[in-house]
Amino acid sequence: MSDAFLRLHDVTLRYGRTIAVEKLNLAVSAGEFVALLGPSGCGKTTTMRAIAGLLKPSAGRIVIDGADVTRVAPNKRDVGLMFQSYALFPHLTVFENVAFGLRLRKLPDADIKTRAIQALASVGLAGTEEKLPKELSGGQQQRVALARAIVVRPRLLLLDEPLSNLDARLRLEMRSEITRLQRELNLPMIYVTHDQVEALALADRIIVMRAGRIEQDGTPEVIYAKPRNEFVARFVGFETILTAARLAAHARLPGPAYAFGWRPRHVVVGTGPYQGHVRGASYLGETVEYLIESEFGPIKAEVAADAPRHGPGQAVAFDLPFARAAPLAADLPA
Amino acid sequence: MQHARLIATLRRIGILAIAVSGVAYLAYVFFHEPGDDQGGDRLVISVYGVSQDSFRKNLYAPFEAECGCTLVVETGNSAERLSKLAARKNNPEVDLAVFSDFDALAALRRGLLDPIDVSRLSNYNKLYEFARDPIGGHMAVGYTVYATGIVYRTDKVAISSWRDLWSPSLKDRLVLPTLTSSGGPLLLQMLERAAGGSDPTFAGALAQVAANKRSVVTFFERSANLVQLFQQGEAWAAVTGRYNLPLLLRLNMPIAWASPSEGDAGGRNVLVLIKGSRRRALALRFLDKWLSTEVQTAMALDLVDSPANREATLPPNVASLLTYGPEMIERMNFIAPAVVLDHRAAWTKAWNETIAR
Amino acid sequence: MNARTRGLLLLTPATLFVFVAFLVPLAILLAGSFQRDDGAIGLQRYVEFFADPLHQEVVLRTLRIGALVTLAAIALGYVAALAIVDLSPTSRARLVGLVTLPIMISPVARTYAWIVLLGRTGLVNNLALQFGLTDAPLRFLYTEPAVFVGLLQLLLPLMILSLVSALENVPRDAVPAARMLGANWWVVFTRVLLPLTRDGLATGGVLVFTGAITAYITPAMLGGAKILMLETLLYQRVNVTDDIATATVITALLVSMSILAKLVLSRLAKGRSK
Amino acid sequence: MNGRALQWTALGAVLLFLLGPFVIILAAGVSDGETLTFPPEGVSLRWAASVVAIAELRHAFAISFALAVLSTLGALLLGIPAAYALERLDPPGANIVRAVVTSPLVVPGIVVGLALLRYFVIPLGIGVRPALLASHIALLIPYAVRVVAASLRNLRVDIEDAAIMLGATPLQAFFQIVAPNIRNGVIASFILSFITSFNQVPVSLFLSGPGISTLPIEMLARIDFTYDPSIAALSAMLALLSIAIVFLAERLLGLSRYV
Repeated sequence: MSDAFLRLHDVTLRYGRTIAVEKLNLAVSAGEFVALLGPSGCGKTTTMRAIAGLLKPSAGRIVIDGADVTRVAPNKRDVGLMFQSYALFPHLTVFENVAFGLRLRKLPDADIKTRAIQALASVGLAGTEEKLPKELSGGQQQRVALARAIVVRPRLLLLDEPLSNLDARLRLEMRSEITRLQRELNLPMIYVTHDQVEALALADRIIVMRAGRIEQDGTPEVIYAKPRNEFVARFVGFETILTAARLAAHARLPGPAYAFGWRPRHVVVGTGPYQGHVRGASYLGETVEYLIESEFGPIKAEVAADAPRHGPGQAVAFDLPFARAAPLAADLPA
Repeated sequence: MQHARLIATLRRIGILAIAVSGVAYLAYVFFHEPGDDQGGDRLVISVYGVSQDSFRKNLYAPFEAECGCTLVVETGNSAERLSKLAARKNNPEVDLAVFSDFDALAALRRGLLDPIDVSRLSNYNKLYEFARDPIGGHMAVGYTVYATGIVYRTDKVAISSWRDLWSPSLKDRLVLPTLTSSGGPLLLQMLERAAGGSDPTFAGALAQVAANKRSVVTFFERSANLVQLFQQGEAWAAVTGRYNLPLLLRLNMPIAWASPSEGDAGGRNVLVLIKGSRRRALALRFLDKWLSTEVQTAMALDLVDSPANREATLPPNVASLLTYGPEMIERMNFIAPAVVLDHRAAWTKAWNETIAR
Repeated sequence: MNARTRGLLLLTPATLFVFVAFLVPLAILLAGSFQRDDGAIGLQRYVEFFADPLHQEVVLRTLRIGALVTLAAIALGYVAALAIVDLSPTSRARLVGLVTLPIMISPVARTYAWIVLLGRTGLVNNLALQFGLTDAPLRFLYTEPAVFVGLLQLLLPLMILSLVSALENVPRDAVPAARMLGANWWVVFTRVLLPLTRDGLATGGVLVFTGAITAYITPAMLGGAKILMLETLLYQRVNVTDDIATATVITALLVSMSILAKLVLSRLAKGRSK
Repeated sequence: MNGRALQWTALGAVLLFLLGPFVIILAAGVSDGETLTFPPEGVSLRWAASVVAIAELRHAFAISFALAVLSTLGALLLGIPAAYALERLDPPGANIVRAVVTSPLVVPGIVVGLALLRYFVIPLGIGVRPALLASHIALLIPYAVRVVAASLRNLRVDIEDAAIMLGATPLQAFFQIVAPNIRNGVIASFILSFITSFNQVPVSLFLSGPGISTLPIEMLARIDFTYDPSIAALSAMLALLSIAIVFLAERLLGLSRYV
């Protein structure tokens, strides 16, 4: 960890008297793509803005490339930031938007031109140089913002929910675009999102945050398969979570844990030791989703559509196989 | 590309230069005191706003040519200018002012005036008696006199006494000066006299006005919207200074100056020197010029001010429009400035209680 | 330097300027109204002010004219604003421009026009005579109605503009929806439009009322010394009779009337829309 | 008559009431007659020419114009930073400051003139000209702050952050990114302030002095002793000037959005 490119030491941020981020420690190595994942208000954007320098931590240190930048102004940090709203300059053409950072660096006109045009080409926007931002579609504006952020070759790129304003198809497209660029530039990136799918698809490492603290830090595989606690489990799609205390009355537990969680498709329906009633069934095409009322409370299950179907009100047997369950620790107090 | 940037920068500098010099020019216009560039002295005078064109032609321009100085003129009615003078008492802007005799006395009582060294005035001995020492102590010199009387539409009413103002045919057509204007006390004085009284509290006169206040279109503060009132048909009769008569006659309406049996009230305007003025010699020189026979005659010929200088001679057609000649001046009832000042507060109180409301 | 410090730094020049060149002098003037002749603090000046029947009348007249102008502006304002928002966006902008015009023109010029119009030989009287509405020319100048008309013309645009922007925010379907439910125009107005435009009405009301009680030129030119309002009385007291004591009281009255109007109307707008 | 026709008639009547007097002034101003009447007696521009020929009026016009430009610039210079701070930087006591800075809007002009004359100009020994300028700046600051703040409110906050992240200093971000985008608001506020100052009477009534009188004051004084159409001609010219400015502004920027 000592070779980390970016380090946050016990960083705390306050808005007035409320604490947004508390004693956060974080390390990102060179070339790494890290996703900050969490619900709104968890402190992920605050953390990112602190790294950018737009917010000043009330305590702690931020170190980039071995230098303490805690007191360095944002425009001196050489960190790129791509905004959720794109934040394009409405009065400047696409070219001038991209060239803005280069002009501030007082590069010769010829270099500015080459680099800006190259950056625009690399995001697939060659030929739009003379347009104004408002003449572009949302996806195109997004690409301009990306080009503008990378053209100055920052040593670290921060992305603040960059895809949340796009429709589903464009989002997929941009996702692969960002991955490609990250690999090409070998640029460390921190990507803030509340969408677990995005985080899983993009990041080398995911940091799940809640209430200003880190809940879990791990590879996408680990986060997806082995959430540490109930909060992380729910956030990555474990919809049925039962405490060990509750389960112990009905089953032999495989090991010590505070609770166990199952994804809907890991719940077996039609056969099994437990009984319940179908309260709702939704046909989703490939699968059918059931809401089963049981002695454990409501259970969410998802089974293949070609399996025998159960109508609302029917009694049904089900199983919660421990082989597929994730053992969970108790939540930290919020 | 570098070239284009240079041109853009130059253009920006050019636009900036034009803007800055434009603003600088406006700042110059605004802060520039008239006369600064001529190198000579400036003399600041505070006068009534009426007939400034004539004054410029007959008095200001010739004086500026003689003295090589610049005249800065502040205009306004007597009371307004007096209150500004009082406000700036410790740092006076004005060197010489013109007031009605009682406003001049008010200024004197507020410590705003310096005495006039009349021995240095070459025209002093040509003045009528009324103009020589109107408020005492040689604190002022009169430059004009005006009868305050009644103008009326001869096609609508007949006027032979101040009491005729209350005739029913003038209902809603009568315009009177308000108490706070120079004409106010003069009006009350004549009404009091017409009623046979001589009580300086003017109780009888105030009662007359109060009883007939519904007849009055408006009590004017500035004499000259009188012209408009006649022209618009709002007024058939008005009490005013004779200096308004020429303006009114230009309306081509059957308008005449009444000769009421009680005579007319006499009003005087005077010149005063402001205490603390730094240009005393120049002010005296200007004052003397104003009193000179040529200026007094010229102003009279323009039908602006009746002369206070006995040597100003006027042709009959002009004389008939002004307050001119010993007999006419004899006929006028002057009111002592001190009487006005001593009673004005009481008059105002009574006026507000019974008339203004 | 953090943002708040920077903010303070940027605010300071304007705030300081307004303080020194406006608020402090005003505060001293206002404080003077509570000073007794012997120098102590007291309400003597107010007592003396209101003891004068002329002053009572002027205060009442000021309030009366202010209220009447505001009411008339509301009535005419709705009529005009409803018609304007009915238009296509281009003609709406054009009409809003026309309504804005008078605000930009010198009040002296505007009021002068009324002198020409309302005189006994003016256009209004000529028309009235021609159509036999009256036998003899009527006197309008130097009357309360003249001041009322002048002020209404001066201030009506402010009301129309406030109401137009309020009406623009009313959902387009609100009126047809109410009509579909069988409401007549009066019900639509009182139950739908009025509640939805209450904010604009309050804003416009404050502007018009405050404008009417603090206008100087119009009452001075159309009312004269006989139809005094607080502003013209103040001018007279200061510049003609040099009576600062009375002037301080009038100042306090005018400022508190403006503030009170603002408080009352904005409370009304908030309180009822809950 | 149906509801719609009634509505149009009413709107027409209101417009006639608002704009009719200008037509009258215009007509009276081009009258060839000797006295002020409507309808005019013949058409002539001689009264307009006579007004232009009066040196005092020309001087008063120059003073008014210069005063309006200088006080507007002063108010913008003070007001833009204040508006920016209020909208962006969340300074302590922002609400109080907002009330303070916009307070000249609710105080009658006569009172402002009187208060400034007695307790600002005279005690501090300020000359007539600087005093007049300072009073106009104080009067105009609210317009500058309000209009500029409104256009800042319509501008996304994050474009400044974006510029800073690209290496701009806060000043560069303001002048290169914020300023071009609030330009229209600033121009609107300029025009509004200019016209307000140019037409201002009550404050100037107290603060004008020897050698320095503004055009509306000069005009007000002349109305009292002029009965020919010259003042109508002057009024008409001023009205046309205002209309021209507003028309240009409306054309270029849609000024009415800011009023």
